[in-house]
Amino acid sequence: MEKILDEVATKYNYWIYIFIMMIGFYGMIGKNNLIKKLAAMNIFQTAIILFYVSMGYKKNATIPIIKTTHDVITKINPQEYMNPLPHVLMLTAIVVSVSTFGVALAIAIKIYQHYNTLEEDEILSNIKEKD
Amino acid sequence: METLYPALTVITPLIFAFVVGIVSWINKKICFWLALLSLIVAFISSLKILFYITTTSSIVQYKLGGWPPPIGIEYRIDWLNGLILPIISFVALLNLIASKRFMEKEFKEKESFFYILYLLFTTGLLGVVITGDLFNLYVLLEITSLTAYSMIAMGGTGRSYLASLNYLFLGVIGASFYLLGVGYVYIKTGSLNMVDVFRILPHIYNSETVLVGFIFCMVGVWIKMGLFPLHTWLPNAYTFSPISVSRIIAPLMTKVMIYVMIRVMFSVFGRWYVLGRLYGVNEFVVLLASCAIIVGGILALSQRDIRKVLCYIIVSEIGYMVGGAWLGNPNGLIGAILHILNDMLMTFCLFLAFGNVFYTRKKTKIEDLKGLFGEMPYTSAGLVLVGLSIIGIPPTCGFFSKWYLILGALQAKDHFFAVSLILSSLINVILFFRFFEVGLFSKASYKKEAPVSMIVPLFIVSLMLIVVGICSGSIVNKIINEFVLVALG
Amino acid sequence: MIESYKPIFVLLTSFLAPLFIIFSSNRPNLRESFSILASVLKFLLVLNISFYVFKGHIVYLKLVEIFPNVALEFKIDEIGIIFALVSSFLWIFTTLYSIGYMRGLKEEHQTRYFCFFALAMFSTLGVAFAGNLLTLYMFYELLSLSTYPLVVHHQDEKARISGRKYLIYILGTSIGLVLPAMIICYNLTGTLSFEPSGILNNKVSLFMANVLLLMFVFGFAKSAIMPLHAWLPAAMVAPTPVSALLHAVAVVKVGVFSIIRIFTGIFGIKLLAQLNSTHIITFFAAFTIITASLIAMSQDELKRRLAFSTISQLSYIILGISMLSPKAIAGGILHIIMHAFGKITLFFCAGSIMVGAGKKYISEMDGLGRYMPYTMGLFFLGSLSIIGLPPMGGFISKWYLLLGAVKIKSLVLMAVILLSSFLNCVYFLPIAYNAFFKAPKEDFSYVKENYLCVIPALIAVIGSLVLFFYPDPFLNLIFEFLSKIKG
Amino acid sequence: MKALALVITILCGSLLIYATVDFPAWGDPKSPASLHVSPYYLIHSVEETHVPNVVTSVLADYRGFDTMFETTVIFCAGIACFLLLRKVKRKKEYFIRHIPTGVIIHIKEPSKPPSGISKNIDEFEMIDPTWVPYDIITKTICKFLIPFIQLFALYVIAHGDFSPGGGFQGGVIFGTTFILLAISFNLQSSLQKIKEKIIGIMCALGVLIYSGIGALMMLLGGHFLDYGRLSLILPLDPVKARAYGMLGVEIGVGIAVSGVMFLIYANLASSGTYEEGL
Repeated sequence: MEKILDEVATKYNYWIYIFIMMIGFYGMIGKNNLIKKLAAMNIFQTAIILFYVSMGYKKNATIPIIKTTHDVITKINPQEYMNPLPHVLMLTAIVVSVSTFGVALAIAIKIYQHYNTLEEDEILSNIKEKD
Repeated sequence: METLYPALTVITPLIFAFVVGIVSWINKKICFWLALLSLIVAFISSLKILFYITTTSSIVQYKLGGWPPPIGIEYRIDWLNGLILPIISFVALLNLIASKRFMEKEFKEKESFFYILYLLFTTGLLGVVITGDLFNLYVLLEITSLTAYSMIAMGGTGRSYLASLNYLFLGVIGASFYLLGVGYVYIKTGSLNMVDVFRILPHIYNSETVLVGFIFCMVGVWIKMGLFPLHTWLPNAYTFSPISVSRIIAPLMTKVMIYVMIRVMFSVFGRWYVLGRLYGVNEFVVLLASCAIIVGGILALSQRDIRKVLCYIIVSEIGYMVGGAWLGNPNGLIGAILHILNDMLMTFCLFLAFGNVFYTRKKTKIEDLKGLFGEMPYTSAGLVLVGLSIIGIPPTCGFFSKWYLILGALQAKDHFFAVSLILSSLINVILFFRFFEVGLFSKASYKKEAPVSMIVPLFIVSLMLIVVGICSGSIVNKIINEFVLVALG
Repeated sequence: MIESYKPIFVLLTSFLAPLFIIFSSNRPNLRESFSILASVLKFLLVLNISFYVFKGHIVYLKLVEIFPNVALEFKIDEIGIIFALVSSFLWIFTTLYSIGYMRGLKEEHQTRYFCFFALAMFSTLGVAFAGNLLTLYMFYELLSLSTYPLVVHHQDEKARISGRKYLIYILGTSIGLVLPAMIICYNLTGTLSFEPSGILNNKVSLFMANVLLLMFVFGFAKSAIMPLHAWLPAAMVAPTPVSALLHAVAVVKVGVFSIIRIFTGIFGIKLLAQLNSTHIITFFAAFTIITASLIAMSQDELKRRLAFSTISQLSYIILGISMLSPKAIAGGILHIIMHAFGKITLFFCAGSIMVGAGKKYISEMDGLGRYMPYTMGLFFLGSLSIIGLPPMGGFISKWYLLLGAVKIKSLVLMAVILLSSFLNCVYFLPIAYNAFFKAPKEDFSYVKENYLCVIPALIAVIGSLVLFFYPDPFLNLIFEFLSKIKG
Repeated sequence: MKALALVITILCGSLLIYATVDFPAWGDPKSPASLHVSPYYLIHSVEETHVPNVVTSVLADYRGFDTMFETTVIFCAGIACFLLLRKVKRKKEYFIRHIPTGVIIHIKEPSKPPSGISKNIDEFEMIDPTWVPYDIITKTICKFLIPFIQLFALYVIAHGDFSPGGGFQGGVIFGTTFILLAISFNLQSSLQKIKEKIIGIMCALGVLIYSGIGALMMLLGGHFLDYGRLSLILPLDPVKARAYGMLGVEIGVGIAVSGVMFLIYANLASSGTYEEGL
């Protein structure tokens, strides 16, 4: 029992990220409305960002900006600073997800202009009629 | 190697994309020439790298920012990506010339801006192939995908937007899965450099995290390449895109993803992991690949639109390469790698030939090929040649990779894969001779060949099909074998 | 072994010929002279090479290595040169005849026709020269593809269906059976070159060898062994010179030649003797001989009758090899030559009748002999050769086949050969008889013989006669070859 | 379909949860991720690059190549939105509003566009068909705020070496000022202040600055993006040169991002017509 509790205490935020991500994932493949899908996509990508950021977290550590006093560097203990690498990676991932979102919205606008709806099944039946 | 070529290969199209980005607001005329110039430079420098690798038989490394790996990002070019880089830049270059008229017609005043996307797409592919860093690969993958989504959407019809958005959703899932996989590897190793990860991983082969990381990387890549049954985005995306776009995306995108798969399998996780720790999984994947081959072939037979036929041929060809790579023996891997090369050329040639047809006839159904052979003799000659290559008739290149694949399948005792390869050849016979029959058995009404700027690239590529086929012995010996020796010991 | 680039020149003559033909497509005379020039040049070059072989050398050339131990290579040994000599010699006359035929009937697309004609010859000689199975396979496939446009030359509905049949049978079997068999073979032995004692010996289980043998024999469907024969009668829609080329010179002979190569170069006599499937093949061959002859009797269209006759005669060759006794094998190989000369005569005559009288059906040819005496006379001599009666070459090969059957003490096979010869008489001789001795059903006074069509047939008959009296050079070559594979 | 989606989701989720068995505890400073490469950055950042903000130094220097492509992704998105949505169409009709009275003049199919109006002389302004009256308070306050926001954006860009911030953040903040202008006034007046062409060039220029600096290092004999080489042309030691190199690329990023932000906004909001957004 204690072991399980311990497990929960040390891993819970990884589980939370998985939960959030699966919400997004379900939305992306299960929803019918394209905008809902897009929103789900954003949730999905954000969850991954959460995962990376929690990877970089260290207990009792501060943000990775080295404390310098008058340009004199004292001995640096890496354990006092959070892992900067996941943050850097996630800056990139955020940008990627924003860009993808932008392009997706642009395409969605175009789809709406063409079919006057954003419900996928309606669009598909529209296409079938035309064939 | 202390030369500029590795950087030049990727950086030139990139910088020129930005230059075109500025120039297209000022002078639209010279954009095409700028794009052409940059791709020529990329092609030459990638050839130089290949030449260097084969003559000195050493791996080329390039430290970006001057930081040694794993601190910084490195370019690492061995025999595998050294082989693929020139082909990518070659296809991109040739397509730029061949599709110039299409671009004028399809994009009108936006043509000059389109070159930006085109160059960035090429940069992305080259970058994916050249890099030695797992995360850098992801970023470049996203550049490639983002440009691909938007280029596909530029088809301008409702269906192309829908296809593009579908592709985007699946592409995002695929890329995110890959990113997740990389994250899982990173959390256990603390490194993103491929060589470094390859060095660390054997100590933690039993970790569940690494296993799931591997699975997610693979599934992500499979979605991106369109392996059956994850191929659903592919046919629509390639069918409804502008022809100048599908001509470059179809030959390169899926094949580059297969490169990524092979790279991740053998240069990151290593053969002990993929074939040892995951023993039995490979049989399942090969089964999947065999299904891809057969289902792709059958679906191709049932289509009436030529573009869809081509797309399903691609789905089937993906099965070849995935299966070959997962057979886990040298011959299978050689076959898969050789087929990457061959299939890039074959698909490109196929799209070039049919592009010419669509350009002059503006129709895409199979019955619209009537009288093709009399009307467009050069185009149809190219078409016949590429058809034979896809069927696998020697001395065209398709035969030789198929040979290695079947040999590998026999050595792995995977008879189903071997049978499906043969079956696919037979299906392709039917498929292509259906085209040829329609083209041959109706009298030509008038003679109208595609413009020279489209014929010459087709001619060059069809020639390449034969040249590569005849030289495949030395390609395998000098280049692919070296990689396979490293990868499979 | 002599290493020489001459095989390349031989192949290049007919590979480059299409270029010249295309460039001169607007000037028929120039175009045709290129065709003839190429064929003559080629024959002379082959003749040149044959001197080495007659002296007991083997001409050898290795181009590029494609797979480990397998290169694109040419090795011209005794039977290779025999096949090359026969086909390149007959090609000259087929070309001459084609010119007469195509012009006589004013066919369309003559440029394309001559191009692919040359390409077909290129592939045929490639097969003859091939030094290993891969090279052979490559040229085999090229031949299938380059003859396709010839088969469907008329581009009508009938041609489309026949073309389809042709492709399905030929490509389907070669890709579906030969290719996997070849890869299995390579996988087991690591080589594909033709060795006198075979390469599979001691390297495969008997079961596997049995399966492989059947795959190879049925895979090379150009040999038209039943049940894979249906493409051959269908392909008769092609212009007659093409049929002649297909039947006598190139396609079908390539099929049986490939099978001979498989038997002698890949399996080796020793291994074959242990295999049960050899008997299966013997059975299929015997069955084909009889059945095809029976079917031929019921055919009224002359070309179709000839086609079934070809099917039957080809199986003689397969029968001969599968009997595995030296005499029978010699008879089989010799039959390639004899049948080529005999059958090409018959096709030339059929074409001549087509050009001169416009008749396709045997029943319409009664009394035609008086108006086309040369054609019909030559037809008679040709059929004698096919039946196997002296003084025609066909007699020699059948004689050796019979000797082989006697050697293995197989009464059944002897009966088969004799019965089939009898059947040949039954379906061939009445044609000539009726033509000369029956009264014509209609007025044939418009009929005129085209000498461009008759002369090639005459030469073929003379060739056949010469071969009867003087078969020794070929026989010597064959027995030299046999002594190698036995040892 | 939905049931299938649920099954796939649950499978995927359970696979991921299964993998966490092997995870290091959350926040564990001894996890492999924190021990292999990242300590190097923390320890050596200041001495090698003279930048105390390690995220910046990793972002712009150690892994600066990634960041260049990250900026390229943004650029790419901007161009993609522009290409997909922008409709270049000659206007058929014009609406002109007399500001003091609020009277709107509608000109249908003029032979040429009304001249002089576009310069926004005191009393008249050109408006879109979908124009709605805007609030004077919002307008004034935004006008007042924008310079400060822009100043702050510049600060964030320039000070990225020492505190949280950098090119992306600064660029986004800068880009929002254009958007704020477009929201509080309208898209057209915003575009009159800063032309589409300028924005388009800004996008490309920003990334070009980044990659150009990288390429410059190649010309100076170094590797791509090896800022240390700047010391050959600037009076700096190689370590400080790295900090300046980073500043340079951050400025490039800032320019590109602010341009793209507005380009995307303008195209998405008006679906490419550049008439009254939202």
